[in-house]
Amino acid sequence: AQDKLTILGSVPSLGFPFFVHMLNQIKAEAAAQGVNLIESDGQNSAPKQTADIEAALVQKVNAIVISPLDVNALAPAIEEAVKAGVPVVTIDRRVDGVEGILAHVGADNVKGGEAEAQAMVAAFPNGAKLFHLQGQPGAGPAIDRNKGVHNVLDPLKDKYQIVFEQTANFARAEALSVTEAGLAANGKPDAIICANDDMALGAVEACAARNFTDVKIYGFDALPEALVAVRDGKLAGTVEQFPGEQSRTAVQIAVAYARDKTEPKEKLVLLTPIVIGKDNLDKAERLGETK
Amino acid sequence: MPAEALEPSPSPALLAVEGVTKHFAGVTALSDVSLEVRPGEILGLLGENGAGKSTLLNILSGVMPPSSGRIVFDGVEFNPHNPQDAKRLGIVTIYQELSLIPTLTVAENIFIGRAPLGPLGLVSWRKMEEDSRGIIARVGLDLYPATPVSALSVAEQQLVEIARALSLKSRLIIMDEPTSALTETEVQRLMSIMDRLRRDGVAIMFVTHRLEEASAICDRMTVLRDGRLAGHLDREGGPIKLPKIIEKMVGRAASELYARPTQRDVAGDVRLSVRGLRTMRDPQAPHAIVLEGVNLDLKAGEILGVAGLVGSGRTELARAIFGADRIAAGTIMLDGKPIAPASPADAIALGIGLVPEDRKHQAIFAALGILTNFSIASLGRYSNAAGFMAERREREALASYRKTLSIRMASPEQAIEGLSGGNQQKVILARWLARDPKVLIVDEPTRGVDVGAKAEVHQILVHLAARGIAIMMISSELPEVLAVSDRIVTMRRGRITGEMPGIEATEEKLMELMALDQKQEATQ
Amino acid sequence: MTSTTEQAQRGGINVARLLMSFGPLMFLAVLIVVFTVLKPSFIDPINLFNILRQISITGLIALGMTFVILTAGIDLSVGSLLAFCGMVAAVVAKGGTANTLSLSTTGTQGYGWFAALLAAVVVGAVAGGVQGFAITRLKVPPFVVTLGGLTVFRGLTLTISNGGPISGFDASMRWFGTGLIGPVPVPAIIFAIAAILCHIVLRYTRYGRVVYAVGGNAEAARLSGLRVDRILISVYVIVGFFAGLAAFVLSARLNSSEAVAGIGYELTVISAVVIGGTSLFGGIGSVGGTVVGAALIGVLQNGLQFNNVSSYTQSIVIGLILILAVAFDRWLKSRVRR
Amino acid sequence: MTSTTEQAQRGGINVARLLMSFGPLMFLAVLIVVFTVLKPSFIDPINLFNILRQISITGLIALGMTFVILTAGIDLSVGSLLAFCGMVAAVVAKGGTANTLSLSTTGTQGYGWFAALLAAVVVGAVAGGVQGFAITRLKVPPFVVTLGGLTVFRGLTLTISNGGPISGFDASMRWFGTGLIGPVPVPAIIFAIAAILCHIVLRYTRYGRVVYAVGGNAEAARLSGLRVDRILISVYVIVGFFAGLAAFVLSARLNSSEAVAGIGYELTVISAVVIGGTSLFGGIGSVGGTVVGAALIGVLQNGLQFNNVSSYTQSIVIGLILILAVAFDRWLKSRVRR
Ligand SMILES: Nc1ncnc2c1ncn2[C@@H]1O[C@H](COP(=O)(O)OP(=O)(O)OP(=O)(O)O)[C@@H](O)[C@H]1O
Ligand SMILES: Nc1ncnc2c1ncn2[C@@H]1O[C@H](COP(=O)(O)OP(=O)(O)OP(=O)(O)O)[C@@H](O)[C@H]1O
Ligand SMILES: [Mg+2]
Ligand SMILES: [Mg+2]
Repeated sequence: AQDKLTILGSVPSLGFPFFVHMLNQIKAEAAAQGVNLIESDGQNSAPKQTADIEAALVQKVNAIVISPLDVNALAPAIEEAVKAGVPVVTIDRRVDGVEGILAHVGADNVKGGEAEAQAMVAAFPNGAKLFHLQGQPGAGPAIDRNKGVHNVLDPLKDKYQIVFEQTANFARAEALSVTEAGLAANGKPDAIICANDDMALGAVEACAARNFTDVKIYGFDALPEALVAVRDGKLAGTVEQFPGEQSRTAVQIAVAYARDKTEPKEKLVLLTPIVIGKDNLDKAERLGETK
Repeated sequence: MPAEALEPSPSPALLAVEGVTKHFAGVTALSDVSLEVRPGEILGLLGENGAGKSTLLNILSGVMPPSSGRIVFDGVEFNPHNPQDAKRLGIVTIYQELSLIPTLTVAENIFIGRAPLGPLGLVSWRKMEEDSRGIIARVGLDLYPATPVSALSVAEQQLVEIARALSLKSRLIIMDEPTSALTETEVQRLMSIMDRLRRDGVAIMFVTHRLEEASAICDRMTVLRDGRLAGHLDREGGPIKLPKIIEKMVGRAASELYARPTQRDVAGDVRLSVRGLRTMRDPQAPHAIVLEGVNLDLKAGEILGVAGLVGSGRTELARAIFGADRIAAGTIMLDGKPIAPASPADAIALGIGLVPEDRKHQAIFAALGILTNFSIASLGRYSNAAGFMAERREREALASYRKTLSIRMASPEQAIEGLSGGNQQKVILARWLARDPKVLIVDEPTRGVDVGAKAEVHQILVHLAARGIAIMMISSELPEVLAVSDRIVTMRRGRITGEMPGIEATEEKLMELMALDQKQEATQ
Repeated sequence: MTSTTEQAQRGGINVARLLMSFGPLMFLAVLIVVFTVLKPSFIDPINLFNILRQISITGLIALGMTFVILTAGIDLSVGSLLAFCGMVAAVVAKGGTANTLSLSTTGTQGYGWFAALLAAVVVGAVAGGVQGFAITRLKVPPFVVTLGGLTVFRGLTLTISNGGPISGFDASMRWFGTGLIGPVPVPAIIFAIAAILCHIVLRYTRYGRVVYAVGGNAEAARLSGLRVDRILISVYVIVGFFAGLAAFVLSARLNSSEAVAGIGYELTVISAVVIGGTSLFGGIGSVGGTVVGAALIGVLQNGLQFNNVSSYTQSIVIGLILILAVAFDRWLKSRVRR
Repeated sequence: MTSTTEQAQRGGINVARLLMSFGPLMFLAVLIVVFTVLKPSFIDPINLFNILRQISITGLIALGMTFVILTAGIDLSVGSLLAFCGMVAAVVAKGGTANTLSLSTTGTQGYGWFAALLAAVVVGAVAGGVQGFAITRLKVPPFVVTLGGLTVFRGLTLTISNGGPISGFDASMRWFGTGLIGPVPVPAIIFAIAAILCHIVLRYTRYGRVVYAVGGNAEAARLSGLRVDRILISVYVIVGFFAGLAAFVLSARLNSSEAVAGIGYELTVISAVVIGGTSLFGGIGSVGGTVVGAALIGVLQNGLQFNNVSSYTQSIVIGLILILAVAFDRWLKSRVRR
């Protein structure tokens, strides 16, 4: 080939295994498509992710595949890219209000939260006493997932009481401490809904320490470690958003357009998040990584 | 004319202190003290270490409030809440512990808070530096005004502080031991400035432990003892006599001060020998004095006095031998063996000790207890093989020095910053006495120490020497040098300029040696 | 330290000597050369202006932080205060409640950019003043007060925004973040003007000199009759003001005020100041140093990203280079002879 | 300050006087009473042991940090170093590569808990020593070196773990995190033993004296014959050791070593030390204070969670109470003085 295409792949934070996986998939697909990839780690900071986009524009990348840290704060940078004529495909989180984005591939976090809560409702048709561990206050996915959970549970307030609702900042160690406090204060709940798998695994440890092994704990992200826990019956379920499929699809769309202006078949590819339980483990994208 | 100024004038008091008392936690520093200062007079404030002099002066300058009592300044009740209040009334203070800002230049320190402004209302650095040259010249300093104060010797800092105080508009100048690090020449200059101020109607309160000075310049004296008023002394025709002052201070008749040593037989071998010693020029301080090939012998059992003017390099010499500064050339031999201490730790291990001149920055651990301050250089002696402190032994040792040096303190745990300056100095001396070194270098060992204790320190030095320790004593106080030295060397500009046996030396002869070099240089 | 300070204080500027005597500046120059050689487009004006825009936010706060650190203080609250001021600015700009999440810029019930800016800087300055007050009157160390501030302001921000961002400002406000004057981004111009003003204040006004004095030795400054408490309060007001200004610019740039903005900024900002040669023990430092420190960090991040260095490796390289830059400075200082 | 230090130095313990003279301790007592009144189950042994277990991780590091801060130093790298040591421990415990994600604890190709513990503390101590070396030999301020360390160690951790956690340790290792001796959690016991040892070292040994002296006045310490550089290096070794120990306990407790562990711990740890009365300018402080500081933070967090206070309000309350606790302490001290 003559000049190889170059694309930017940007994820919000490589401190989280979820996005590490996402970037790895972007990398794999880029290699498969035979394009160069500039990697970008937003480091949990909107200005940093913005700066990375700006740097990529200077380098005249041919396309951008990005999972924006924040849909509002990244809008100007994406707008800039669009203005510069660079095709942009967003993954996972959709940026509203910016005209000219090539496509969005994603599974909505609000929908994921709803699915998570519904799985719990299905497990406890007669009502339940709940703990809810939220993500980092103010962070986009934390807001969306929280919204999803409440969308389902708020109308069912009488049956499903959230007796303990705290943030554990998406972190396992904090989830462990917070759950310990919750257990000491409120006794055993029927279920614990967590905004990510790390927190769910922390909650598992806290319950195990008190021998509360029958508490149903729900996670989010379907990380391999969580899938193992689901298999072993420690987690009741985890929300699968197919980040790998999202990423690969996004790269395909972006490269196709950059190569020869192939318009994507759909501007909006929405994958429906599902809850992975013991019975549908095979649906999980990363089952293969669990040895 | 001067006679008129010296007469106790009927003019009303500028400052009246009435029944002032000050308590610190557990200590009463001042108890019901009253005194007066009139315009155009110099009032000496005297007393032993810890008598409460600095406490009183600090109250007057607004540093701390009194526990009770009244102060009247210029006929109006005066309750300063901070130094600014005092300053506004024209009360200017030179504090006992140097209070310059080390990171700023000499010029900036002099113009602190009142930097001269140029056009546009912006600070004019040029004017500031020019003006400060004149101001420091008044006290006989010739420094590059852009030198950071941290690079100055203690004496120079003291002079800068004096110069700054003198450049402020003042009605009352409070001087807390301004001369403790100065040599004769600077002291003389200061005295003549004080005399001029007195004639201009400025009132001065003056604290010193050099009683000759006090006697020479003060119109009246107020003496404190244990925080109480011990009495007032007036100049009646002639200067106030020393024995009278001492009697008031200590409450008994004075023993003789500065007893000349009887010629002792110093037959010891050469313990420390220095040849061709040169020090490195510090790139950060290119104007600093460096040693220019110093040769020196110090015998066991001998006290070697080192005299010199401010900036003559005495401190540099001490630090070089002690491994505190890097050496560029030369050899040092201890007991005939060459040594090359790369750090104070090395020097100490070899048996050399140094009492530094800058107590506040180089010697005391201000917030730590007296016990730790005392034992820090000899921790090995007061701990067991496992590294645990043997506190009982440590306390006993401190207790014995507390007695011999009459250190006034509340308890061994008390933070050393709560001690009076003189008592701090005694603790530092005890630190080195406890190590029992082979060679002890003391740099201004009695800086801020009162008369009685000074005599004790001298006696201790003589005792140590008698036990075979080699002592090098740097002092700016010539009477002290004359009193205890077996042999005296003089320095100037990093060189040794003369030497004589202590028994033959007189102030005049030493001054001549210290200045001799000056003459030679002038002809070069 | 001394030599640069003196030099800086005498105000003479001699590029070669400056380079030779100030390690971080030399490092900065070397980095720029290296990155340009690796990838010539690095030196593109566009990229350089990008870098300028990127450092302007933390740079502005670092200017204020320089005052604080010169007094031997510290302000850990700046990141949270930035978020708080940004949220206040957004509420004012949008004319009301949070959760006004529409990106529409037309529905202007708001009070306009000027009111938003004013609100941000006033709130910042007042918040700083309150912290300064706690430091001087309650005698709580700056570290503790501003650590408290760090969590308090974040909590307040989340409370007023109810966790979410407030987005969508009108074009006049956005200009402050995204506009250009000629080829130069507006945030960079704001930063440059602020830096020059701060330099003049610190170097050529009595106030500035007094800030140095307080940091050099607070007790001596007090004994010299300076109103130490007022001066201390003033520096926290200044850093708060700059946090507010930075918040306004950031919100304008991102077209959004986020509750999670500025997390971890305290360390970036303090690094810029300290790498620039300002001593955490007070009394020594300069605005010029801070600008260099901020630029060094910005260039490093941009340059590594530009060369597609993996993010993990970036962390390692940035950490090492920061240490080396300062070590090199110390080494130069100990060698330079005048 | 002085009074507590002195008291601590005399070693006498008089509960009433201690309470009266040390603000944070009094605050701690008041908080416990308030939380118990609000919800009596707060005082349940289960919950109290929870709190102890929770503070043991940051508490352990805070012990080491006390040494560092006593010398007027600081270590910002502890959070990253914790993650790094934890990852090393995991690699050793699991006997190899990262991405060994099986939760199975039986397939022990690993080297066992002892090797893991040893690896963690040795790596921590060595990393601390390297930083101490940079501080003393390259003359780079501790803030800069350990800030560099903060990013370097995080980068290294992410590199060896490739961003993911390493999970699933065998029961013998997990015991250190989750086990009980009688009713008492093992981490709490480890913390208690470490605290007592540190107290003894600082209070009763030559080495402890020397640490205070170096922090009190480094120049005077040098002129008193102390090997200041060695002592400085040693305190960074100590804090690194404790970061390693804490990492081991944390991994054991979580049954997982995470690349994102310990983010922001530096501030929590330093707060515990500073709230406990240790001066950031060195020379003043005690282990007892640090333990109280850590407990105060732990009780506050747990108590607020216990009452299900919203996380926004929690931030605000925690920030304010930390400031008030220290302010109260200052006020007490200023009264005792007179
Ligand atoms: N901050 C303080 N805290 C506790 N005690 C103090 C404090 N300052 C002074 N003192 C005590 O007050 C007494 C008087 O001290 P002061 O400094 O006034 O003595 P002084 O006469 O100036 O002595 P010197 O000649 O040694 O300077 C001493 O016993 C001292 O220990
Ligand atoms: N950075 C600097 N710039 C200018 N001069 C300096 C600097 N550093 C040191 N000096 C000068 O070097 C000399 C140091 O001399 P030293 O302290 O050894 O003399 P000394 O005879 O002990 O004097 P003193 O009697 O004052 O103690 C002083 O004159 C001091 O001003
Ligand atoms: Mg005194
Ligand atoms: Mg000297």
